[in-house]
Amino acid sequence: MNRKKEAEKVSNTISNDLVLLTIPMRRDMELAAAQLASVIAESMSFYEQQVEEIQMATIEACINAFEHSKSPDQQVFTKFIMRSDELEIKITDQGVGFSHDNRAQQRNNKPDIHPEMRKRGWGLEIIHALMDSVNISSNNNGTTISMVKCKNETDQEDGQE
Amino acid sequence: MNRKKEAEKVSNTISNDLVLLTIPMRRDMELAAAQLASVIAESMSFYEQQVEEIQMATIEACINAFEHSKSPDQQVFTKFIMRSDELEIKITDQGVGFSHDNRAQQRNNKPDIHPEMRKRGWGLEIIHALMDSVNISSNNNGTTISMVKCKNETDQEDGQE
Amino acid sequence: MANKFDIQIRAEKQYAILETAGYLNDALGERLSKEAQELIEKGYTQLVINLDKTALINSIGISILIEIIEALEQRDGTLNFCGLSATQERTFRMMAIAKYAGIFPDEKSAIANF
Amino acid sequence: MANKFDIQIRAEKQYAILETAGYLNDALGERLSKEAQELIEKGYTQLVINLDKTALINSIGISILIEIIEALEQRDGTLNFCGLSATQERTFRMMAIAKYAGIFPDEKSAIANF
Ligand SMILES: Nc1ncnc2c1ncn2[C@@H]1O[C@H](COP(=O)(O)OP(=O)(O)O)[C@@H](O)[C@H]1O
Ligand SMILES: Nc1ncnc2c1ncn2[C@@H]1O[C@H](COP(=O)(O)OP(=O)(O)O)[C@@H](O)[C@H]1O
Repeated sequence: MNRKKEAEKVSNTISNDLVLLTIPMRRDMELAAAQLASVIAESMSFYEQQVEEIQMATIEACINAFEHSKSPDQQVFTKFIMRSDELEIKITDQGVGFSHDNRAQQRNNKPDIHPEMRKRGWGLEIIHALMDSVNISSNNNGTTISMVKCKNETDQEDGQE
Repeated sequence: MNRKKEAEKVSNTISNDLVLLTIPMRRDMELAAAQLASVIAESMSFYEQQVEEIQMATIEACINAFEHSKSPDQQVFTKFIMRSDELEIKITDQGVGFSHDNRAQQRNNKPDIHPEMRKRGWGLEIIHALMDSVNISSNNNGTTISMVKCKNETDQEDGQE
Repeated sequence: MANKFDIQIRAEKQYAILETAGYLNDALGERLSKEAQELIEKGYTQLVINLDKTALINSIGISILIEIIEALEQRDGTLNFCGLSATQERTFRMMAIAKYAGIFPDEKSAIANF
Repeated sequence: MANKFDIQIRAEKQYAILETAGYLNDALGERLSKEAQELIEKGYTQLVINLDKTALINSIGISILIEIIEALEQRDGTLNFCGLSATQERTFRMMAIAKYAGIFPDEKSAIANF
């Protein structure tokens, strides 16, 4: 009925279960994604601790895009997909991408005194630890990290408050 | 450089000053818009009270779209435009629209005992009161309410904490 | 957290306090109204609604607060609000709620001014 | 509010407490590091960092906390954390921070265990 308007916006294939966010790579904008993730997770009745885990993983995925993607459009696109039993968050940049081999070396940080307590290179590990399944697809057109948090993850139950 | 991906997403005319949000018309999703507005306003160093005013106006604009728009795609599109001295928030639905004349009658609410303390029909007035400038454009393709909050609104200064 | 909500009730001899937590929308408003109605039926005519832990509120939630004010008026009762943020108080005044209900900074003053 | 941040310092005779509020990112981390460095230069070797009012933290902020641990180690000092959320504590343990710094529920126990 209103094709022109639709063309200007996001296509109307979007369902009742989807939230889309576009943020600029700019100070504090990872908090925008994290706070949005928090409202969505709360509205799905995730436990408080799960909400915090989702927020922290979202922050790490966003700052990776900010820090490493070198994306020319300087934007991060986030898709929140609400399912009955899980929340999927897909965070995309249109940057240079990476593979396991070409990950950046530690930048000019102070040297690590205790190798096991290294200072950088934790972001992806944190995301893997806090979310239930993580999938990264990256090539020289950009990176998408897809992270899923399940509502009834069994090894979490004793950790709930 | 990556046209296919770009076509799937929002066009790359978007600048460093823009945040885009698409939410479904679904319980609590107005909070998603309001919390996002709050993070953005805080990152722009608005006062705490101004942040609250922005949140409340955002909620009212969203629930108007939820309640009244009858939008077939059941979505609300929000654009946050960050300027040095102000934040503009544009909230759009692709619903039936309205004009001053064809506003809905009070629905089946309990009758108002004190006419000055009527129960419904306050949303737009609240938005006008809390924001510095408000512009509504509405036709049968939908409604966009554009609301601007200035950082140095003079009649606010004594109200700050 | 913004959308976790709750109501605490403390009923004293002469008055009762209803304290909300979380977003005051239609859902929390309806629950609050039901609790207030039960207190009114038990004979309470002096109620305090403490919104200190309610950071966000919408106009549908406020419309239900007005219903509570009206219900109390029919029993010659009084509703006093406390714990409002500056923006909430401003909105309540705009909507003429301040004419038909009390607005006080805290529970102590809300109770002292029935 | 998530991105309002602040550091409170309480320096006692034997130890000092640094209490953060708000998002612990690079900016708040750098400020914290500067404050800790100043205390170390004044001779303090027992520091507590209280994260109770810091709901969110990122890995860049944590990397700066590790720098503070390392700086204290060079003076044979100790850093004890308190007020961590469950997720923060889990992350700190994963990053081996729990091996080189203390993690305690509150300031009292953090101070008692230098
Ligand atoms: N979105 C991204 N775009 C490009 N490279 C990335 C992206 N995310 C991660 N990387 C690469 O993976 C490496 C490891 O990331 P991470 O585990 O988060 O640690 P850190 O950010 O501290 O280096 C980064 O240093 C970078 O080389
Ligand atoms: N997005 C919208 N789409 C269609 N109609 C709208 C929209 N926003 C407002 N309206 C119309 O304007 C009227 C007044 O809105 P408002 O002042 O928010 O009060 P209320 O929502 O309580 O009716 C609504 O009843 C409706 O008829």
